[in-house]
Amino acid sequence: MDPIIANFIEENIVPKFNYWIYVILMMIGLYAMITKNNLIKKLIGMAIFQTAIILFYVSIGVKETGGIPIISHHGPDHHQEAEVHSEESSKNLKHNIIDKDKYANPLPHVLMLTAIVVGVSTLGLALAISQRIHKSFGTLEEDEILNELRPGGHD
Amino acid sequence: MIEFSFIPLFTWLVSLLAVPAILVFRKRPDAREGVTFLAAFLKLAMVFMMLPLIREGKILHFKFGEILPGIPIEFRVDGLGMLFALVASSLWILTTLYAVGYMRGLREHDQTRFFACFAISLSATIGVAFAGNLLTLYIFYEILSLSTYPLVTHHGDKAARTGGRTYLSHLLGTSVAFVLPAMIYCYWKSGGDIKFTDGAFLDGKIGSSDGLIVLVAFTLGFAKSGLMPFHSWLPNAMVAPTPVSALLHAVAVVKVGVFCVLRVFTGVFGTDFLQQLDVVTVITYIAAFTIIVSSLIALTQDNLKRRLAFSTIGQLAYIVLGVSFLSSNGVTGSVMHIAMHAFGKITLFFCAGAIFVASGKKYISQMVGLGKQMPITMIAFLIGSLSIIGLPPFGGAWSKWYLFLGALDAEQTAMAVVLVISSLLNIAYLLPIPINALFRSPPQKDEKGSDSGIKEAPLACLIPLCITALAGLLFFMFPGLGFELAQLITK
Amino acid sequence: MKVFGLIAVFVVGLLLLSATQDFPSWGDPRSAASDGEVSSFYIEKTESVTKVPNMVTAVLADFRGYDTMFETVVIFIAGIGIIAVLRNFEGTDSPSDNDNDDDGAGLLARFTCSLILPFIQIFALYVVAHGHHSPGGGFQGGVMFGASYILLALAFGLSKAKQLFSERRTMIFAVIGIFIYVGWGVLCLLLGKEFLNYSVLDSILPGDSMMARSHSMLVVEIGVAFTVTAIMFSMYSNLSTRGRLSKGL
Amino acid sequence: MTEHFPILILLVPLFGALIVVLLGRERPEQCWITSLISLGLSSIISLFTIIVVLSDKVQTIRYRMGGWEPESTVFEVGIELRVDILAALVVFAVTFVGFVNTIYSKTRAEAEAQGKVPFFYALIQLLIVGLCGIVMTNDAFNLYVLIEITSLTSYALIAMGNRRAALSSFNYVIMGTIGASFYLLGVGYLYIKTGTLNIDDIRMVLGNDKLWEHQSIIVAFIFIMLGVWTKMAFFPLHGWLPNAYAYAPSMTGTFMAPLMTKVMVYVMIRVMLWLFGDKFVYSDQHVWGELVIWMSVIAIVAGSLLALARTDIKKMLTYLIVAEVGYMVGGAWLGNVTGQAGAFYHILSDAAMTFCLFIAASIIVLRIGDSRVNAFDNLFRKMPLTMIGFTVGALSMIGLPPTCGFFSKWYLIRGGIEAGQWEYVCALIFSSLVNAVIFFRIFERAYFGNIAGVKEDFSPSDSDANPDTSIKEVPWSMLVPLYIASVSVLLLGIMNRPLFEWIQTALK
Repeated sequence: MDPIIANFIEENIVPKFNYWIYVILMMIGLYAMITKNNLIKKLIGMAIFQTAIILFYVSIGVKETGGIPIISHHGPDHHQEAEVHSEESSKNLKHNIIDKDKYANPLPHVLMLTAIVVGVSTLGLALAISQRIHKSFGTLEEDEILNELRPGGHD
Repeated sequence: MIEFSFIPLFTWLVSLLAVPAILVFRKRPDAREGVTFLAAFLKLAMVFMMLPLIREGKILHFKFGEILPGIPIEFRVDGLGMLFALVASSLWILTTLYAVGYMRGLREHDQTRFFACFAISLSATIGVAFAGNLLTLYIFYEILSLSTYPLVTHHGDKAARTGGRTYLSHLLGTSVAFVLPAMIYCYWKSGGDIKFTDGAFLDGKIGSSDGLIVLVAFTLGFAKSGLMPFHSWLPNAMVAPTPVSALLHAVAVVKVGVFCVLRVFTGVFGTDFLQQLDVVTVITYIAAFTIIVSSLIALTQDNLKRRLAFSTIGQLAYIVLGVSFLSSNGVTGSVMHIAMHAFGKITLFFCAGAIFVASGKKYISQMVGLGKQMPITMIAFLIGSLSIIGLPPFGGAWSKWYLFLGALDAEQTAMAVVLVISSLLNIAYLLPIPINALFRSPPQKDEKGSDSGIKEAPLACLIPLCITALAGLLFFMFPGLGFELAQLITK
Repeated sequence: MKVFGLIAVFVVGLLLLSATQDFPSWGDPRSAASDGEVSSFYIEKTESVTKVPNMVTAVLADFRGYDTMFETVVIFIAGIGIIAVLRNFEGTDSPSDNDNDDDGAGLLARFTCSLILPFIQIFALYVVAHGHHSPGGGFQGGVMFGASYILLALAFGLSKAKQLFSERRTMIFAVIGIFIYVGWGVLCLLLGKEFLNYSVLDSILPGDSMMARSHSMLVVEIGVAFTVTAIMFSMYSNLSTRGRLSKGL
Repeated sequence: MTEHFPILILLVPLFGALIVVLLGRERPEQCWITSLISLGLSSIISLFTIIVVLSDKVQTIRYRMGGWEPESTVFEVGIELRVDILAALVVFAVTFVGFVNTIYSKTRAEAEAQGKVPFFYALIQLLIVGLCGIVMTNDAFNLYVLIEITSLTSYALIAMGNRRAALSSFNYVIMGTIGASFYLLGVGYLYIKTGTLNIDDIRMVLGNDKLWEHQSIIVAFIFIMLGVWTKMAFFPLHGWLPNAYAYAPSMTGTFMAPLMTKVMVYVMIRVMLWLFGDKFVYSDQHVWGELVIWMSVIAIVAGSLLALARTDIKKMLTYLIVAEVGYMVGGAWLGNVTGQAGAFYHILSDAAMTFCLFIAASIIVLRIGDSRVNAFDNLFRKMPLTMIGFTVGALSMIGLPPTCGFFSKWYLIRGGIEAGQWEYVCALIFSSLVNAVIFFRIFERAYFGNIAGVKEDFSPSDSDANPDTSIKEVPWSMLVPLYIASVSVLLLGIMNRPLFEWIQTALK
């Protein structure tokens, strides 16, 4: 293979494949949103679009060396006390040295929890609206709806 | 010296306060017109109160409510404003008297709206006359345009609407498109100071090329001055009832236009500074062009009011021309001409209206021999025409004379020639009307005795036009006051 | 349109890719985001200041609790928005719709559902309650709980599910959920600290101020769970019946 | 107590929404009362906030959610609200318009919301919560969440209208999602490079680490701008707006048309000056400065012309909104304080006059039953009170003194002259001339009526449907808002100098 291309892949794609994947996914979604004629297909595109962004965010937080962001240096038997007894807290304080490379970055996960919720809500509302459209126009194809509107339309 | 005073404010307010009263009395015409008269006389009285102070060279000043950084709503009464206010407020009384006769004679509709808008536009005129800075001037200018719109379109038929459309589109369009940016540019260049003082505020703050642009923008932007190419609103506005045409298009509106141009020359740039910039020749030529062309057009008009309108355009151009000579004589001539032309032209409009009320005639060709039935009107018309043309012994002679001197001072012999030619043209389009009416017998065959019923117009119409005609004579004998006020500016 | 779409998509894509050249590569622990002060603070200090080992929960419910409150509001908006758009109140109260509902699934499905529903719900409660120490929390648990009702509606017909969880009740539950969350924050306000500053609540909760934060997180998660459960079910019931709330799938 | 004002402004309508939903469909009256009280309370609080912020010692209120002071770190670890005079003014505008619009909704909601009155009031209050939050928050991601809140509520509110409203609402969903997601992407890029989400901190990092040359930051800026522009219907991206606002229920349109776009303009100014910093935005090595000015010129001209081409009054007004957005974008991008302050002042004045015009238009359409200008014969005689309000708004739109429209034009033009952007100045003047034509066309029609013999393109059936006898003035609950709006138009005009000075000092 041409060394330049190989080089390019070596430097820009392999170490950063996550960005490539999300961009490609997102473009698929965007294309569907812009060009599809069926409203439901538009919504599917929208879902893909938002998922791509979620993927992007989550991939920010990844650390090769790190696991899930839940501190697990005291075993499962501590859980209940840790919540109830406050004297436990003093005990926790002494092994408080946490290697931050062992844990993934929690912030993107939190943000994406929000983004997921927003996506769900938008999708649900959009589905409701498209049902309303289907009820009043009898179709979900954009061009048919526009044709039906032509005579009465003010613009 | 400048001294603070409330009188300008009251002078402005009195006609404004009349409006609600007029609306309240809409059911009782007599009370309504009574209010108008009261306001008019009060206004004149206040103007006369201020007159002696101004003659002493004082400058009355009043301001409130800083509306933009460094710019309050500001009243400032100096000689120029005084003269204009004097003319406007005195003629308001006569016009009201005349309007009562006219409107009732023709049983016009919506008389309340008519008188209300009349009062508003009058206070707007006073506001312009007393404006102490450019913004105040601009605001009242716009208010005047808007408040006269209902008057122009009073009849509400198709003609009135098209006329009103032209009226507004020209006046608003030019002011927004040219004056507003020019004003903001000045505001920026002069560091936030656009007050009118004895010294102009833009003096020495602006380059020659910018100066030219700004000057032209202002001069054309104040399209009420009827300079070509933005003149066509004036003939179209003649669809208005005659009292409106008389006051607004012989006195208030058009004179506001030239007044603003005068302000720009004296207050914004200052004649000396313009001399340095050496850019005014453009204005001179525009004015000269307007004078000649409008007079020629006037010759071709058969509708009396339209002919008068075109003559007005020409006469206004005189005033701009005189200012553009930048010589004290020229400015004096212009200031005088504001007053003289106002009285002359309003006489002519009154006569036109009276003829219409009495005989329903609009066209000059129909008026042949009308002098038999309406001698007084026609004689007044003759006097008015002579005064406009500028023949002694009538007021117009003085202003023409000074304009002529101004042209010679500025070594603009070409312009002097223009003045002469245009005076001849004036004769050509004005004099034939009264002459034919008085000294030629009406063509009999196409009469069918319809004119036999014609008598003089109602007294309310006759009295004002006689007064204004006489005023033309008096101004020739006692022009002193006019000079004095003019001197206050030119010195 | 298609061509235009393609062009736009490619322009956007190239723009986005062009930016990745100075991005950190996959999983780089030294990237500005992962190594930055804020995330380090979350990782290192979370447990010591909030007593919650699950950082995600802590950040979600405490550090960025304000976000999460609005997240709950978003869900709520979606619920009432769908009703506002789709619901038609005509024909709901007519008994004919509610009586003859044989629109449940077959016997086998009903039996299976009645078997697994309790476990689903108990697990949902566990997910809500145990969010401090393991992946989970109000949203996840709430969704599961809502799913249990949806399953009920699928198996026994919507009207059966509505007898347990009527529309009015869903609305009340949703409101209660948000009310718990916001009210808990207002409580902090009343005790004189900032909104959602749980540390002042140690005066009314067992344990010190840090434990107070930990407990408060549980409270707000429960609030979230309420809202999510209710809205999930109402979303389903409206969307599946075109807003008639009868004769579901 | 005063330091809690920002959050109280948000909480009161939030609780109002909850209560309204609990009240349920059986009690529309009480729903109205509740939202009236909650919005009135919240606007009073925001008024006090203005007073607090104007006092010398408190220039900006910073309110840290959950009391997370950054102790061990330099950066904020929580979310903070930041309220300076600009935010306080916009928040007051939002809450106050919401309050007045609620008065207007009294009769309309029951007529147009098809028995879903409580949901309408809940959504509109949540929309207000979202808008206020957008204005006050100082956290880039929280801004996204709030943007989505406003979007969701407005989708639902618009879709409550007729079937065309549903369709345009769907387009709005698609466009809005693209816009919001672009914004989210931009924030993600910023987060990767800076590792924080607090707006001030991001600006700090960008400044300290000299990240301005980085491609990713430039792309982030472009995408955030695209997102915000989509939301504010900046000209090429305006497609969703006219239908959405024209077909929405009237009481929804009257609220959204004045506020949504304006708040997004505020967000744009905030993003430009606070998130990225003027050194980055106005720096010479970026081409976009000139470009955006030209885009705004195109937006102004196109918006005015499209408005001129419409005969449906609501459509006309929506296209005027598009033009006005062009004003503000251009002003903000002029790069001098006068322009920015002018753009900001225009946010307030445009909100006032659009509100005024929309209420007047809705009343007229409601009464004569036809939204086409040709049907407006003799309105000055039939409903003078309404037309007075309409006239005030129209004059302000044209930009005649002493209405606020004149002064905002004044500042914007001055900014354009100072920046030497003559094309922008010309566009402003052009559009105000076009506005003059548009509105005087209406005035003429409403003032004289139709001339006999002139053929009109609307069938007589329209006029027969509701003969003039049925056309009368509307109840006070519609006229009062109209007059409040027109008075505030004049008030803003008279108050312009202090307002402008506050804005300028805040921007410097």
